[in-house]
Amino acid sequence: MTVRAPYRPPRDRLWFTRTRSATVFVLRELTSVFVAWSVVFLLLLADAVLSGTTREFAALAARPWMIALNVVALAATAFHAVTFLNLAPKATVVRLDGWRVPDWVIQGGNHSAWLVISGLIAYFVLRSS
Amino acid sequence: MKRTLEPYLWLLFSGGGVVAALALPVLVLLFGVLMPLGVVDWPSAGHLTALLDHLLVRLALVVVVVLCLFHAAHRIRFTSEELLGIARFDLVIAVLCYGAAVAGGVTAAVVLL
Amino acid sequence: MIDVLIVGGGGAGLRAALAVAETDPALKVAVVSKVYPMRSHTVSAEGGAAAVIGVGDTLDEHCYDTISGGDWLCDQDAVEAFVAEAPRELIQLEHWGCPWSREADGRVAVRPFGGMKRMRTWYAADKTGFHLLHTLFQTTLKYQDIIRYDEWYVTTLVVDDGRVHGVVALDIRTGRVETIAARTVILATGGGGRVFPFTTNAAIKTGDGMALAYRAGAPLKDMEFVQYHPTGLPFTGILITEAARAEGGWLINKDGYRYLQDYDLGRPTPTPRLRAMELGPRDRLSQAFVHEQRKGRTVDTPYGPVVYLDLRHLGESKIDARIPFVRELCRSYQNLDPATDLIPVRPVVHYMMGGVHTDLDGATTIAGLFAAGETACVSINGANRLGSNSLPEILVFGRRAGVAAAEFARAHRESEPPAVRSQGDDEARRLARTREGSRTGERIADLRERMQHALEGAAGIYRTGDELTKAVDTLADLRERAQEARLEDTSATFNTELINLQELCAMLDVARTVVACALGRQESRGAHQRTDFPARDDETYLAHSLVHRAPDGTPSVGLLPVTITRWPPGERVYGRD
Amino acid sequence: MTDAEQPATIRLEVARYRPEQDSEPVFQGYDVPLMDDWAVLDGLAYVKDRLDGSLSFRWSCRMGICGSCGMNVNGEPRLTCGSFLAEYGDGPIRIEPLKGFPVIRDLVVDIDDFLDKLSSVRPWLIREGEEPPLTAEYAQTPEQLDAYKQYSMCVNCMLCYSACPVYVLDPDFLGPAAIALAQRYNLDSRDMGDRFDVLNLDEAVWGCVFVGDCTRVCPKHVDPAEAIQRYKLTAALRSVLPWSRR
Ligand SMILES: Cc1cc2nc3c(=O)[nH]c(=O)nc-3n(C[C@H](O)[C@H](O)[C@H](O)COP(=O)(O)OP(=O)(O)OC[C@H]3O[C@@H](n4cnc5c(N)ncnc54)[C@H](O)[C@@H]3O)c2cc1C
Ligand code: SF4
Ligand code: F3S
Ligand code: FES
Repeated sequence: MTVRAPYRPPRDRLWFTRTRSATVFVLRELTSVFVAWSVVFLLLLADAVLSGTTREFAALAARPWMIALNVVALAATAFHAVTFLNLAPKATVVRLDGWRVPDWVIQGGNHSAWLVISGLIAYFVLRSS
Repeated sequence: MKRTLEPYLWLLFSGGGVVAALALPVLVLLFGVLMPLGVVDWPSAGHLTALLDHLLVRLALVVVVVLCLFHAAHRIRFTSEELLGIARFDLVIAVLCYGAAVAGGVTAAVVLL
Repeated sequence: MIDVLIVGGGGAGLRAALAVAETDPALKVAVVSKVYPMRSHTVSAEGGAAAVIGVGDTLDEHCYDTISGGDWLCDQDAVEAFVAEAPRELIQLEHWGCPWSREADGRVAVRPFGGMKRMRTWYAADKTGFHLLHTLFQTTLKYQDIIRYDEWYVTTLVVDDGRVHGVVALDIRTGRVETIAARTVILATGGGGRVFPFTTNAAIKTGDGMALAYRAGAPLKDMEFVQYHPTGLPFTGILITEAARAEGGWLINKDGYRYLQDYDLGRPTPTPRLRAMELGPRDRLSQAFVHEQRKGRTVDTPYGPVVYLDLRHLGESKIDARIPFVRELCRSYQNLDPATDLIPVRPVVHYMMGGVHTDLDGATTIAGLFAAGETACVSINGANRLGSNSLPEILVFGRRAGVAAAEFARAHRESEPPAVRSQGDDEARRLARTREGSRTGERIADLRERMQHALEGAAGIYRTGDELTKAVDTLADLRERAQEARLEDTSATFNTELINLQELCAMLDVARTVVACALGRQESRGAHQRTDFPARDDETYLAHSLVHRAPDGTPSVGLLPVTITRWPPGERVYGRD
Repeated sequence: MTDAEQPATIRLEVARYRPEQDSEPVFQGYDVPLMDDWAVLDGLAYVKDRLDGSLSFRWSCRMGICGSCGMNVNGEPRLTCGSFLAEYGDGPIRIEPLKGFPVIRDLVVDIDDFLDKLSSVRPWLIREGEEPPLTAEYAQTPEQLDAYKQYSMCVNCMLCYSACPVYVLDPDFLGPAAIALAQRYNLDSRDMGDRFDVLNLDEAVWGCVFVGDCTRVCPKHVDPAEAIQRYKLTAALRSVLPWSRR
């Protein structure tokens, strides 16, 4: 009888479909593609503003496929924001006097900051129009 | 001790993650969805130009762009390696991803400054 | 050639290994263990470890509690050495990083424990053994020179001319049988609770070390003393630590009555009183359960009669702070929450006071062979061990055995005799034959169950001569049948069935010595209660039972007087002031 | 249950790998009694005792503390002594060895690699100067104990490794439990050691992409994902501010 060496399973190419949490992880990571897209989009906008072609840009942005793309980008960046701000307390454990500040407090703080900053940005953008 | 660049990349990635989380959703919502759909009106060109008039605002924008791109580059690097099992090409992938981010940053600087 | 070969990677074995590594780095130390060391059963210990540190406590009081708890069968010189060294050992553990629970000012905290007149039980929440074992194991990693044989099963000792020369062991992973030559061997293989059907003990607690020593010609001591812990979960036998009672838990019968007050254990008080009621010694509490059952005051369940442990009045926050593991265990295994529900409990086999006969340095009667931990019997536990004395015991005597073995190894540098190879080859042939398998005999599990029921019937909480006599024959018969047992697994790789068979044979040997000693002791003392001899008899039996393997393979029992230094035998008083 | 009643049964689909006869794992089905209080491990023990003595798996304490009975149950890494047959409805229950480790035999995997990794992070209390006499303990307040206690709860069950896609793809990754245990000592007020050299590596904390499944499956609530992210922050700060320790 020959004794085989320990069995090493082949690589599982579809590992990210095996559990819900792995799929969520991959989705979370893939938001970064839309983060990149959003940045590109904003750069295009800034370029248009600075070169006085805002009107053309608005027309481009109003194309249905552009809107569709940006709706997805909105969902992705929002998903990114929620997950990223929720995970932050993992790296930054805050201790006051030996008492560990619970995760939800930090998360709540992060989300509040998000709201406030979003409000400020919206205010500055929309102020005079 | 082995030197590693990862701590620096990770700081950029984390900073980018925070900036992207705080700033991007509302900008995409306004400029990418609500204005094109006509839910809110486009601000006047003058107002937008005025916004970008401050050097500080433009500098801040460059920083946001660079950080967000680094964030994206970092994640895309690791996720592609995990998803496709190509970690052995890490060096190439890293150069491509961060290279793209740097290129984006340079573009932003050229456009804005 | 190994200088000190330690069989067992539990608390005792690892402590011994560290003792050798720290005292003489030039010596070659090896630890052989049938499971990875951090899986050893020490990991399950919950409640704590006793050692005198507090103001107001004295070594003498710890000695007295231990000796009276052991119904005066402890060797008092051993107890004195143990009590004196225990504090140092627990501090040593602390210096190695053990996360002991603390007082607000940063000192180590202590809790009360059964049979102890003072608060002296150190604890790491209710995972004391877990933290202790992992601290020891991780500390051994510091000594890269300690050789580890993880998942190797020792099948026999190599003994020639009254002197040990090593062991034969089976590499479970490959099936390879190897003779490991050594100048000294320390047995630290833990207890053998699995000889009984209902036990807190892990699957690996099969008394291997006792069987190894016994077959090699070393006597076992006080094997009739088997401790029943009063609070095990029905079905699984999972232990609900005594710490639950130390923190204020009550034992109540089906009428909600704290029945221990009927058994000379004092009057019930709302908060725990030391050495009284729920904090009485384990033998008395388990015996009280049997009387309650006979009076019809227990509750019947599919897994036998139970009483209840009531922790509800402690409140959620105290339970979570002091005994979180109890809550975790109740939730996962009993589907109840001790903060709001009663916990059903019944006595369960927990610990063997007996073991390989050794002196204060762990030396057995075979030159170069040492034993420490639950597998040994230095005689600090006597007829009944007090809770939280075992963890310090494995440390104190683990260290002592390590130091003594190192000394022996330094003094005996002769090379190995030819008998080593020949005995090794014989054993390898025997194992190879066994592994050829058999499709005909009885199942290992069937034989094991028969043995367990024979033992429970004859050597339970109460015993009679008649039943013990019957068990002698049953066990002898089972021992024969085990030779022909069915073995379906012929693989060399990780053949756990082959291991199970070796373990069954070890347990059968151990079981026979339990019954033989119980039959020989015609008195009642501590955990050994003979209904046909209900009184303690200091005249004849203030002595240890010493059991040898006779040439025909049967156990032969003799007596060895108890060492008394300062505490003459007296009455055991609990709860009466 | 009386003898007359036919007990309900549940099917276990158990992965078998016998290196002498199988070139890769195959599944074998066994029907075991479906008892309310039986853990999956009790089902396996029933198989071994009554149906097929040749099935190999590890177990010992059957109370969730020795860490030896980890297996993949219906695709999830679990301690089989703490997972109950009744959780799985009518079955069948698929039981496989932990993913990510070489399979030695049936449900037994090779974890030696972890033990080497554990040693490499120096999981012991490091002190400087003379060892004080064994007369007094080092002081440590309950708050200081709390700072690392959670990370000291690891039973080395390897469920986290099995759940971590990074480890499964790249066995060089130091992995969750070893890093958590390094942090257990780093955060211990009595420890004076420095584990930066072994943790600040591409295949140590920087290998983790924060999937977080290690924490999800950990039966002892160690939260290794948190341990790793915290050390990332520590290591990053130390890299930019070289004078800061920890
Ligand atoms: C549930 C429970 C709770 C307890 N709580 C407490 C408590 O609170 N306080 C207290 O003081 N005591 C307690 N005890 C008792 C105490 O835990 C044990 O007595 C003690 O841990 C035994 O340690 P040991 O080192 O002797 O053996 P173990 O820890 O059992 O180690 C035995 C070692 O021997 C090895 N081995 C065995 N046979 C072989 C072989 N043939 N070949 C190779 N290796 C072998 C095993 O692999 C293992 O490594 C408790 C016991 C139980 C069961
Ligand atoms: S961290 Fe948790 S899952 Fe990982 S080995 Fe430790 S106890 Fe197991
Ligand atoms: S699952 Fe793996 S990637 Fe990190 S957070 Fe846990 S180690
Ligand atoms: S058998 Fe010990 S953890 Fe499951």
